[in-house]
Parts: sequence; structure tokens; C-alpha cells
Amino acid sequence: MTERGDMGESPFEAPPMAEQERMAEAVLFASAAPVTLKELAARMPVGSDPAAALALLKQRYEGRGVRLMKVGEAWAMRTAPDLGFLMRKEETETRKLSRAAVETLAIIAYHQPATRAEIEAIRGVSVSRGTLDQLLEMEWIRLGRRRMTPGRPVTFVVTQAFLDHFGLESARDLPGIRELRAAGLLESRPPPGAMPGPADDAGVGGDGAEEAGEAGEGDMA
Amino acid sequence: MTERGDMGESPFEAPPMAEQERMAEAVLFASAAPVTLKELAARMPVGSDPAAALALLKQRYEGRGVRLMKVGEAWAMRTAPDLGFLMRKEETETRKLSRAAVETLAIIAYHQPATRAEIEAIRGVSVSRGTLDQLLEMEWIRLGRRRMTPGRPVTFVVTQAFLDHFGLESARDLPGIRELRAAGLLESRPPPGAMPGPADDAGVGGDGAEEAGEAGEGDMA
Amino acid sequence: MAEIRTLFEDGGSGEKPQLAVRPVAETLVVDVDGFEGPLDVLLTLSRTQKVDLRRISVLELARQYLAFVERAEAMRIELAADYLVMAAWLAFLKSRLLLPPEPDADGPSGEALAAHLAFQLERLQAMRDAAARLMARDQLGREVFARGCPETVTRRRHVTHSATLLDLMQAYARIRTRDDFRPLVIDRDAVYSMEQALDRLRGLIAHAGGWARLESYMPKGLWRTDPARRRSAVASGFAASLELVREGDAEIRQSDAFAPIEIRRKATGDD
Repeated sequence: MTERGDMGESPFEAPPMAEQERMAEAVLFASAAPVTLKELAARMPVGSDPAAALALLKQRYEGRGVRLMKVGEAWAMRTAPDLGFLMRKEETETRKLSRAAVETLAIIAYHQPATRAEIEAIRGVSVSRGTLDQLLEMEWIRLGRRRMTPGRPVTFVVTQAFLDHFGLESARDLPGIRELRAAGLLESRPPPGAMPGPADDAGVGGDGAEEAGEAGEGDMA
Repeated sequence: MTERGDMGESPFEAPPMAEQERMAEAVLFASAAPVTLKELAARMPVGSDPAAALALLKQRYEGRGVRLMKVGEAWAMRTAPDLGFLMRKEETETRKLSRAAVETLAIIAYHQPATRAEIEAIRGVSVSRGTLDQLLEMEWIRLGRRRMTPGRPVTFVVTQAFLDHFGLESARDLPGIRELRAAGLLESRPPPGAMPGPADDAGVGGDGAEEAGEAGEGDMA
Repeated sequence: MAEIRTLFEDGGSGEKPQLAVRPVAETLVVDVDGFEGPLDVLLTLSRTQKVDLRRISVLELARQYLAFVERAEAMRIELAADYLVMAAWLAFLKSRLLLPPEPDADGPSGEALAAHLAFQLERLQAMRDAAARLMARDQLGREVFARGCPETVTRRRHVTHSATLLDLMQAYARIRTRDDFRPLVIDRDAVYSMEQALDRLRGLIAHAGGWARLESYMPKGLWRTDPARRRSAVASGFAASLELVREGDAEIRQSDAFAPIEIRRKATGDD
């Protein structure tokens, strides 16, 4: 096991075993790659017994946060596998919700219960499945009752989690169009063409409130 | 992989001290750069006492081939300096610093925070832009706070990488700094009257510096 | 300040003297490019006195420095300005130290100036010694080593999406005002399609009794006020009315050229 034979007779006396252990420890620590017995022997003073030093070292690190491991024909120090969780950094990254998702969410909040077709009609573009899935997964929207119209489409409503996140008591607390305008969030020019949706005074979140008066005039058809 | 739940009954109960020591050991061992207490605390389970774990760890590695060292506000595992000869293979090519750079570095370390004018007053020559650039690039110095004197000059201080490189716990542990201070050689003394210097107003920014005059006048031939 | 070296192109020996074995006095001129400023020259000159820097003879030092400058001038070596400034200052200091102080002389005494110069030299020497001690320390990567194969910390990323109430309100306001943002939509704002007109007309005349002007069934809002839209609405409305007649659902009439077109549901028709 030892390679002492390779060294031949030495005029120097090998350092004490405890010292050899320290040496092996330092070499393994500083080495970028696992170290073979041969490499270790080449670095340690003539007459050293790297195998014995490693055996001592292995024993010393038993049960510690770091251990001496054999990697193929070489040796390396590695963190104990049960502490692997320390080597992971959990990072929570907060990203802005996409524009499509925010708009879809806004429409559902203001018009709930809203069908997909309604959302698309208001946004003027089709709503991707992914957007709704994301909002469902975030638990900001959930499925409401089916609309009693041909095809019985599903409706979407906002959840309690949504209200909690946005600090709302209910969806009715969302500022109306007039307030949005007063707050400078809406331009004062009238929308091109009458648009479906709750007018200033239209209750938010009615149950499929009558918006029929204007339906068919705008994009909703 | 062990998750936090295995550590104790409650997720808020810190693991036993021996376990915390293992964790600190693993984290420090795995990192080439010094790890701050704060980083360590962030990685260890809630309620852990990284400082206490490090104290235990430092004791454990006393006299070993690898040591736990304090570097500024951080901690790092480093090989014992007496074993450096074994690691010749790992030796990194360090850039030769010019005499001007070495002197400038020493002046910043011993006088920090030091302004450029102060460095020039001590060396009696102007500091070339390249010298400071080199030290900044090596990350051995960095910009400190501006001096609250006319012109609000920038100051330079040494970094954690500097401390790490020279095995210093803090700038207070610089060799001979106490003696130099006791001898008054780290004080900034404005010259009496006009003295030639690299800059006209290379006045050494004063924290209540005394006039000279106490240096043996009788010795003047 | 200009590089000292460039000022001594003709006098430089090409070799930089070692700090420890730098020749003094006699060979100063040829090796002057190895010096870092007048303070460095003074510090080197002071070594000839072989005394503690605190006990140095500044007067003697001043003499040596002035001799050094004279030599440089004799050899037509152009000295950097600060060497000359130092020479002038030392000449002044020399006179102050040699002559008895004038009773009404203002400014610091020769002794105070000399003391400060001695302090500067001592401080520079102290910093040089400190630098040497610093560089003699065990250095990372030379005597002391860091972990050779650091384990990388894997980062696990959790992405949380978030939006503020303001985002929500702005998004809604944006939709309601139909501002510039209309992604991937073919802009047909100004086009009132035949299908739209048909739907509208069909729905409306079903409830209407008698003859009514076709324009009265036109959509409201901008479809009436905006010329481009109005044109489209009129055209589509007329085409739709013809279509309804063709289908047998409506009748239209016009009393005269350019007179209003009237439309009504065909009494017999049902839908």
C-alpha cells in the first residue's frame, strides 16, 4: 500500500506522522483536482507515507462537515452529502407580470364574471391559454359559474388571494372609470366607438350585468 | 437530501451546536473567497449562531494543515503558511508591483483613508494614474468616503481582498502599525510655512494635526 | 509631473539601482533616473550620515543636495522642476539655519522647517520599511492557499410574478382608452364590415314597424362623426340593406335620386 519502496533509501528522516497528515490535508485542500497517491508522495518530503497520512486524515474527518473521498484513483475533500442543501442558494425573483396578464386580470376584475370571449373582445386580441393558466396558477383568478348562453362558456372571477394582494376589500373597490380619469390614468378623450363594459356607474362585478344597450355597436359582436 | 425538517422538530429550532459547526465547516470549505457572517447566517438554518459555530471551528483547526482565518468581516479556510512549500504547483503568478505601487499601497494601508494629496506628500512625488489604477484593478484598494475638506477629495482604503492576500484580520494588524503610530509617523502634520511638494496645496488633510517643532531641534547642526 | 526618467535620457546608465545598494554622492548624477523625486534623493543622501534620521544634520543634507543639483547642471542634465524647487528651498533653509534669526523675521524658524523635513524623511523611510514588511508577509497564492476546487453554490430560482394595483388600473385604463397599444391587431377601426352592418340591421328592423330611413339604423358615435368611418358605415349599411332585400327579409325604397333611402321589414318575412 505504501509507496515507500519507490523512494529508495533516504538520507532525510521523514517528518512525524502527525505532520505528514497536516501536509496531506493542506495539499488536498489547495488542489484544484483530486490528488493521486503518487502525486501526493511526489510533493511530500522524501520518506513520507502518504497512504498512512490519508488514512489518518480520513479518520479525522469522519462525521465532519467535510470528508475525504476517493475519486477514482485519487483523493479529494468534499462537503458531506447531507449538507448539500447548504450549497444551494434559494433565490426568489420577483418579476413583473406581463402586460397581457395584467390586462386580462384587469378585465376580469372589472367585468367579473367574464368569459374568455368577453376578455378577447375587450382586449381586441385573443387571450392565450398560458395567460389564463398563469393567473389561475397564481390563484388570482378562478373559474366562476358557467354563463347560461349558448355553448355555456366558463367564466372567470377574481379570488380572495387577488383581493389580499391588491389590498382590496372587494372587486367593487376598484376605482371606476371616472376615478381613473380623475387620477390621470385615463385620457379624457372619449374612447373611439362605444365600448362594452361597465360605464362609470355600472356596478363592477355584477352577475353578467346588462351591457346589452351598447352591445353590438362596438367590437363585441 | 436532508431538508431542514430533519434538523429538529420545529423549523424554528436551531440544529445542535455540533451540527452548526459542521455546516459552517462545509460552507467555508466549499468557498474560495471569504464568507461573511451574514452570508453564513443566510445559508444556515434559522436560529443558528454562526459566530459560535465559527469559534468552535477555529479551535478545531488549530495547528492543522488548514486554518480558519478572519479576514475583515469575513472568514476563510486557508492552508497553514508553513506548508506553503508543498503547494508550489498551485502557486499563482502574481504580478510584480512597481516600487511606487508597493509604497503607495503601504501608505494607503497605514494611513487609510488616504487622499491622493496625502500619498504624494508622503512620497514627495506625484502619484501616477497608472499606479492607483493597478491597485484598484487588483482590488487591493477601493474608494473610501470623500474627505470633508475643500474640494471633497476622494480617499482610498484597502479592501478585504488586500487583507485576505496578506493574511490580516484587519488593517489594525498591519505589521508595526502600533509603533509607527506611537512614533507619530502616521500623523498628518502640515508643513510649517511653504514646503516644496508635488502639488502646491498638498496639505495633508488634517485631523487636528500639530505643528512640527517637537522633533529634536538641538540635533540640527 | 513629467516622468523623471525621460528628463535624463542622456545621463541615464540604463540600469536602475537597487534600493539597498544604491550608490550615493559621487555617482548620484548618473543614477538619478532611479530616484523617485527630491525626497527620495534626500533620503538616500541622508544615509551617508549613518545616523538616526531623527538626529540627521539637515544642514549637511542641504549642502549635499545642492552639490548634487550643481553637478547635474554641470553635466547639462535638465532636472525636473520639483528637484529645482527643492534646491531653492534648501538654499533658503540653509541660510536660515546659518544666519542668526532676524528679530522681525516672519514665518517659521529655520529649525521648525528643518524639523519638518526630518519628519518627512523619517516618515518616508518608515513607509518604505512598512511596505517591505508587508510584502514579506505570507501571501495568498504564494505561501498560503485558498480552496483549490471551490464547490459552486447552485442557485435555485423561484420566480414570483407580481403586479401592483397601479399596474392593474393603468392596464384597464389603457384598454378603455384604446391608446396606442393594440398589439397584433389589424387596425380595422375605420372599417364597418358588411357582416357588422347585416347583424345590426337584421336585429334592428326586426323590432321596427314601418318605413325608416336607412341612416337611422347607422351605428352611433364616431361612425357618424368621423368622416372615414361614416363613409364605411354608410357603404356597409347600404350593402347590407340590399342583401336583406335579396334574402327577402326587407324592402327598400327611394322617392327620388339622392333622396333618403328607407327600409322596413318585409311583412311576410319571418326569422
